[in-house]
Amino acid sequence: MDRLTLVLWIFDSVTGLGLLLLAGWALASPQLFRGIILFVAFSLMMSIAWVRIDAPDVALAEIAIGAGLTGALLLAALSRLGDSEPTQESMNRPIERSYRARTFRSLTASLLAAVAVALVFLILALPGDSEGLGAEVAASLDASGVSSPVTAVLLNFRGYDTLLELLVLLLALLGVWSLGGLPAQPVSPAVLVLDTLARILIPVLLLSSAYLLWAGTHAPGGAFQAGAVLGAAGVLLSLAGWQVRQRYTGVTLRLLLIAGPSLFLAFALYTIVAGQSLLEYPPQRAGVMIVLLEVAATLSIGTTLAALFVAEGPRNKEGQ
Amino acid sequence: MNASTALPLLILASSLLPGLVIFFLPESSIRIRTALNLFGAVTKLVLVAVMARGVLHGVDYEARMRLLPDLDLVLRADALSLLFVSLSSVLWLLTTVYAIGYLENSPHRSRFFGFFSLCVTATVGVAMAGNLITFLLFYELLTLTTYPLIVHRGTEVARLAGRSYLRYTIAGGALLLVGVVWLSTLFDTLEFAPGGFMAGTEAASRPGTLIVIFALLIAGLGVKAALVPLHGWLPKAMVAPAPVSALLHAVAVVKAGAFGIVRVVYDVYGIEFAANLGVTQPLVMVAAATILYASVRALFQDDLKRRLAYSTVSQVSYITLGIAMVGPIATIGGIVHIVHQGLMKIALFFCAGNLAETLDIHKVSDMDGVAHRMPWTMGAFTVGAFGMIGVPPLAGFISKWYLGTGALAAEQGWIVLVLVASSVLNAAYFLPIVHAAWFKTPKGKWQDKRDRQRLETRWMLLLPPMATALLVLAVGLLANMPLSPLEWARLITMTEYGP
Amino acid sequence: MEALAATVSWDACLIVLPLLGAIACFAWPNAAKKLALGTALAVLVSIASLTIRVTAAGAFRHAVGAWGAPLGIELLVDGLSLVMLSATAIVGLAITIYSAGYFKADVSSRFWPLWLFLWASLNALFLSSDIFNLYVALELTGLAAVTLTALAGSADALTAAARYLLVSLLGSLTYLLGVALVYHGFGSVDMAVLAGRVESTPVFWAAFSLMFVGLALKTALFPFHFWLPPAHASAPAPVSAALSGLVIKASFYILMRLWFEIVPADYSTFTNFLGVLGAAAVVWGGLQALRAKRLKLLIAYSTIMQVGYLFLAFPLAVAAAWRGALYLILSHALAKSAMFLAAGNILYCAGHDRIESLDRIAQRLPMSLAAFAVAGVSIMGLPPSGGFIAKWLMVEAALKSGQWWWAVTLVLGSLFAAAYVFKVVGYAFTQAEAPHTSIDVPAAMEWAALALAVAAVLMGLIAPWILASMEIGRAFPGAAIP
Amino acid sequence: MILSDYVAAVLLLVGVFFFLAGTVGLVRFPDVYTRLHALTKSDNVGLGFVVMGLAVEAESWFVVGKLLLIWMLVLLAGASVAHLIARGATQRGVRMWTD
Amino acid sequence: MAMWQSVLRRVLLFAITWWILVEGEVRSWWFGVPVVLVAATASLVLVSPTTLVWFELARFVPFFLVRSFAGGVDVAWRALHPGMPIEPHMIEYPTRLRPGLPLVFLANTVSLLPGTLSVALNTGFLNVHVLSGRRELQSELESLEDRVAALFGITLPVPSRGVI
Amino acid sequence: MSSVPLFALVGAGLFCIGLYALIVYAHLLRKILAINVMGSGVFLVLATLADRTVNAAPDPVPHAMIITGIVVAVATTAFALVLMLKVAEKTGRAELPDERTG
Amino acid sequence: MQLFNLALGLLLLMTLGGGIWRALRGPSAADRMLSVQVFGTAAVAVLLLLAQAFGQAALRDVALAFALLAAVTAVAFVRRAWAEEVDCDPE
Repeated sequence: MDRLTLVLWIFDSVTGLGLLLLAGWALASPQLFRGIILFVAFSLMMSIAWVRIDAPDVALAEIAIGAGLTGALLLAALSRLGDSEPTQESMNRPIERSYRARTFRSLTASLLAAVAVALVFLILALPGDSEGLGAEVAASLDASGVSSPVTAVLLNFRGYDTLLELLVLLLALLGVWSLGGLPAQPVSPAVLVLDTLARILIPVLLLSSAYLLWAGTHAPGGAFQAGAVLGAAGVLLSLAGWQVRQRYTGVTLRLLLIAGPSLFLAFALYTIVAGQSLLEYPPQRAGVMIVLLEVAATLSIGTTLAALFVAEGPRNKEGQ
Repeated sequence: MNASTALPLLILASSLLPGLVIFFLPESSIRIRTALNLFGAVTKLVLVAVMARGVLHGVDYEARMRLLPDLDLVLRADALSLLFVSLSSVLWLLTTVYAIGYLENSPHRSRFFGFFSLCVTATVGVAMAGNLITFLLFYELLTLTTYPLIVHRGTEVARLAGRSYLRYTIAGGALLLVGVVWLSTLFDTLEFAPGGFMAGTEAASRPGTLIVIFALLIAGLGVKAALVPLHGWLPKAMVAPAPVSALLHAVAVVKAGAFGIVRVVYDVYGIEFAANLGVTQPLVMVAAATILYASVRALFQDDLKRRLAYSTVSQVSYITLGIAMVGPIATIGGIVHIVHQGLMKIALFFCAGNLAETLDIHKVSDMDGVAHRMPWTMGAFTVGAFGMIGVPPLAGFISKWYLGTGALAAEQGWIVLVLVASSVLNAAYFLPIVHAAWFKTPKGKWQDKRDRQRLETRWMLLLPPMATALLVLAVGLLANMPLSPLEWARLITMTEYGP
Repeated sequence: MEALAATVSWDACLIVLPLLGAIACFAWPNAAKKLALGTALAVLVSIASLTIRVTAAGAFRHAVGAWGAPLGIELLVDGLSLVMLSATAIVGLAITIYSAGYFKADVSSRFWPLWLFLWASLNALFLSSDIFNLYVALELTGLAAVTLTALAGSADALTAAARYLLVSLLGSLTYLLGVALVYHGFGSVDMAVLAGRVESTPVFWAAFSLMFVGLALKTALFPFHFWLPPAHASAPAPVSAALSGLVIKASFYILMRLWFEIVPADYSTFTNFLGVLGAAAVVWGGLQALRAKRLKLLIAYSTIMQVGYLFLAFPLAVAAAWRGALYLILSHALAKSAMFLAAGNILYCAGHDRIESLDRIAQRLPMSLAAFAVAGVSIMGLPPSGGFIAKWLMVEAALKSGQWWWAVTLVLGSLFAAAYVFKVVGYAFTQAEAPHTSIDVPAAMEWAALALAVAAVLMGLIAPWILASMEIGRAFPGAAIP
Repeated sequence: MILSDYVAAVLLLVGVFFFLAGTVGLVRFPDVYTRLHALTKSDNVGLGFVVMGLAVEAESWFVVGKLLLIWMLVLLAGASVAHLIARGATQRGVRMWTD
Repeated sequence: MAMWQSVLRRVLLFAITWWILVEGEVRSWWFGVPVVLVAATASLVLVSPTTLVWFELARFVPFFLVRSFAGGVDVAWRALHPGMPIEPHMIEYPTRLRPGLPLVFLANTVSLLPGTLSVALNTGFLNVHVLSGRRELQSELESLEDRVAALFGITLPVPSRGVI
Repeated sequence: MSSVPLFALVGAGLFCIGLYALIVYAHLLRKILAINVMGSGVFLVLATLADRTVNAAPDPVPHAMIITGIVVAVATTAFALVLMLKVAEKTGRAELPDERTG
Repeated sequence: MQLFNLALGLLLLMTLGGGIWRALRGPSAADRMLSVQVFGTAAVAVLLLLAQAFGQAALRDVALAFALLAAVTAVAFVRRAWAEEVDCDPE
């Protein structure tokens, strides 16, 4: 083992161990807030792990979505929880110490430990020479319209998955709205520093989002990462205490939310009527079409994520 | 689709369709409902007559539908089914008339007549079933359609009776189902055939299995046929309105059970094969025990309908007794008793219903002198009772005669003793009623009721018992005429035993 | 026009049209009801056309994006998926019609897009031949189902929805872990490709076990059933109908597909274990249904019991048993939806569904009660219902393969079913006064319930046709009936 | 190794040293305000040196530009967030540590 | 005319940023041009055009780098010193800049300079947390404020001493 | 990449830790965190094994799948959090009833 | 140089331990939040080092995203989750 391998091995071990410890601490933390903080740290650590396993696309997605948005979502939820829970008692309610509870816990723990050991053996037993679909992807990459293999898989080879996934996102928002949304949070007084930060960052976020989108055609990046950065801009907007004008939260908002899915579906419908395979790209125009779809998807993803963070329900007559 | 296929279906439809339509009629449209009921009943009767004529001329009526890839639903008219179909359609017409009169002004009549029609549909289906699975289908349908009739009044007692009925019949149905499925795994066909379909097949060499299946089938059928100890639901079910009791006891439910036993013994196992398996003799024993036990129980019932119910338990077992004794004569007796018991029992229930409806009499002890108030009704009752006892030349006598001689022919003399004992017991629980009604001085609250009508009760209530009483007399007197039930029974027996 | 009809891929329409409908409903909430009804009809046309095509030309695979497996995703249209899609279409249509009357204006506009999403996701699930795509479809289905459950808005519904969501996510993740292992073990996520590659190795069995556990959670197999009764009992009635009738079947369908397509061999220890779980579900579900005080809870426990039946097909392991199980899925879909819709009518009219107080309402809603009772015929497995055919096939399979104890379980289950169905039906025949202050139920709601119930019963009469359809393209494993 | 490598190595080492110092401060300092000092200043300086170290060896000026862009963004965010946290702490009455 | 200049400046700023992001990829501009325009518009809407004195910027950057390095060294020294020599206290500094970008710039810069951390920015005052209070901070802050003002082309009144 | 699929093992560990927390803790927020941790574990297993071929570029298909999974996870998390808040609003507790342990 | 960069990255990774310790220790919510800040900055540095070490330009984009988004969580904390400070230390 040369020194490079050794350093890498230590690096990976530290990351892995850190992940396990952070996850354990985050979940076992007696205070929810601490748990969330540790979870955010866990997400950041995860993105380093992604980088280490040659998955920069995933690292980008993890940072944008996992670390950035999930953290904000969790913290916002925790703050709202505070309103409905008069004391913090239940949050750090002492773990029950009855005999039955303890037995239950230790049984669960030992069972899961057994599962973990079994999984470890299995993973070690997996064939080491499994090629996966890397070769197939590489062979068809030229016909896909983009040169980034991950984007080719996401938008072309398995574009149908992506369509469904866009819909999962929209559905989540629909679900939030169908619950009646959450009451608007009291507007905290504007803070000059924060306000300025948001004013400076938002154009940069827009630009970066577009950059990630563009990069996605040939390098790590793509609609999801771009959308997440866009969504982060929306979150920042909301956190800075800015109210979006009434007229943008009705039909305009809805149209933005459905732009991606409906363009995708329109394409699907076209292929159906034209008697082609579902979501079959014409080879010459695949590149342009993918970019168009990605632009629409980015807009929708960004808007949806921001709307999920705001979670206030639509501001027109229904749902209010 | 030709006539021979269409006719069985039409016979089913003649009660099914009116029934379905009636469900959706508003409570107030009495005329349409009555018209539909009578139209259905008369149509059915006419269609059955056409079919009877056809069968006599050797036409093969069969409607077939594929239920599963290897299994058909079959409706077929053979002599035995025709016997039951005719009985059902005649009695349905009468009962319908009776029920229309009986339920005047009571609530939920659309529901009642709807289920009433469906119940007859199921009975006719049971009668015409050409194989076990079709039989099973209509048998279960019968359970479902009679339940609402039993609980029709909606009282706590009625609901308890309904629950008890379901407990017995659903469990019975489950046993029957297992038996039928089991058979279907052993044999290529489930179709009823004279002499059964078992003899000579490969599976016939597994007597143990076949005996178990036989037990399952008989247990399943015995519930409805009210074989002791599976009879518990029947006395409770008498809380139902009189026309229902009449239908349950005389035509539909118990008869479907008994009819099923006939089918299983003759057309599934085949009498010879069954006898060789050694399953008939236990059946005879059970039937005999039922006859005696139920007769004794009947003795001690003061409630008139309960007494009649126990009488039913006893009398229906004559059918089982007759067919389980191996021998043509006894079989004739058993089969003809399907009709005879039906006529007699329905007459008795009509009468009981009249007493209850007109004078609010429910107990035997209240019947003293009632014949003076309702002579026609009690006349019919007397005919029915005498028939049950076996007084010549009434219907019951014919049955018992054949059963007795059949027993002797089958060298089972002890059965004659059972029959005699049963007749004595019959007499012991019927004669006091007749005596009290005709010869004792009236007492009881019913005397206060003023007679405001020209007849002793509504004509629609009076006509059916009179008609059935006449029929009881007729089938006895004219037993040897062509087309009489006895002649049909002979015909049927000949197909089973060979001429 | 005809040429167009011939080139259109109706299978894809089944996914795309309801999704478009859902999005349209979302964008134009005011026209949602009409859009949804239109979509339902369009779906019906699609499934009819697809049926005609498949019946005439046989099963086919549809390579999405024209890539084909293993690189791309493939849709698989064979008899199995066809009957599931058809059942979904029929139940879906009834639910759509029913919901048009059920939901008040404000909830209505929220309901429609969610419902169409659910429908589309079910269709997507039944069509997919790709185990990762199935994961996405499962998530879509689960999320739609949970949001619909929560639509009722009560504390019970929200709690149940939260539990349902967690279980659903847990199930999906467990399934996904299995998918990950399969992919790495055998290099594909397409079922047909996997069928040729899978060997009976520990890796495969571990992966399959994970997928199985995940799906069993979603199917609510005993002892993973704990989440189902509260969710199905507290959701709005048409939602309960969809959940019990369709959604839990979706995960079982995947299980069936995996079992047929990929699993290399039967292991009787494993299958017998499943049978025992199934039997336990039958007994437990039956007992709990009998004890239930609320109508919808009773129906929900009945679902647990019926799920138990499905798992008896594993140990029986003959083709007839699978036919029976699939038939049960179909007939139960119709019957159980009918029951929930009928219960919904009662709830709508009376404002409660306590069984002991049902008598007051039964008089006012004879049609709904009739729907319940008729559906009950199928649930009990009495002839000539679809449930009867299913039970017949399964009991026959049990006796034929000499495993009579499963037949006993089946029969016992019918007795339980009869007991709890009649426990409810009995209340229709009491003499309680009808209350004067109650809301009239729209006729469409009563008819929708009754129509489904009648369809469940009549399904017993078209068995040869359905049985022939369900094996287009793939015969069920196990010995054929001689 | 050539000269630029040494320069880069030194710069990187200095950068990492500042990170270490910042972490030590985070652990040792007594209250949230003092920890903010440690964190904000030393981490930003640390990142600055890392960026410089990497810039020395960057393959193109664009990379240098990107590295600087990243550093500026971190500076902006770091300073702003430090201010916001400190502000929040005073508002919520987190007391300052004094001797 | 000034308006157009600032618009142009903003567009140029974002164009350069894009150029850096895509690492000079020429083919990216078909996508980049509209994006830069959108970002510039957003930026103009959010931050009204400000003048930036280039000459002052050239002076400010080295000052800032040196001072913040000093800040880093200072805090590292205190953190690593076994005795941890700190004497935290707060001061309230009366600002002359009016609320706006320059003031925020000031506050953020303060946080990066040695020993100071801006804690609150209220009307007219900047509260500063001081890690160690041995030095005369008032004048330092004043000179910093002057530099920032100069950077943004603002003329400040002479500080009125003794209001601390 | 090291020959031992280290991160896959970590993934398996995360899956089990998450599952344990999901079962044992009552608070919904903790359960939601637990689900997320489990998800990360699954994704790790999926991705790590894509990278086992030493010299070839990693298989992009699992990466695409993970991105899909991450988006699904954030969507469901966002919804779950709102649902939790609604439960808390109605019942006063962000916990499921009849959970056995605290 | 690659090895050197990696070793430095590893060192930075280790410094994160201090951050975690602070997150665990608290005592105030703000203190815990600081650890996320440490993570953010250090991770940017680690990513940049790795980008150089492996010659993967894409990792700089990852670092960029980090730099852009690290602030969002912190702002969410300041604006939303920071309830009245309870200086309790459970350990």
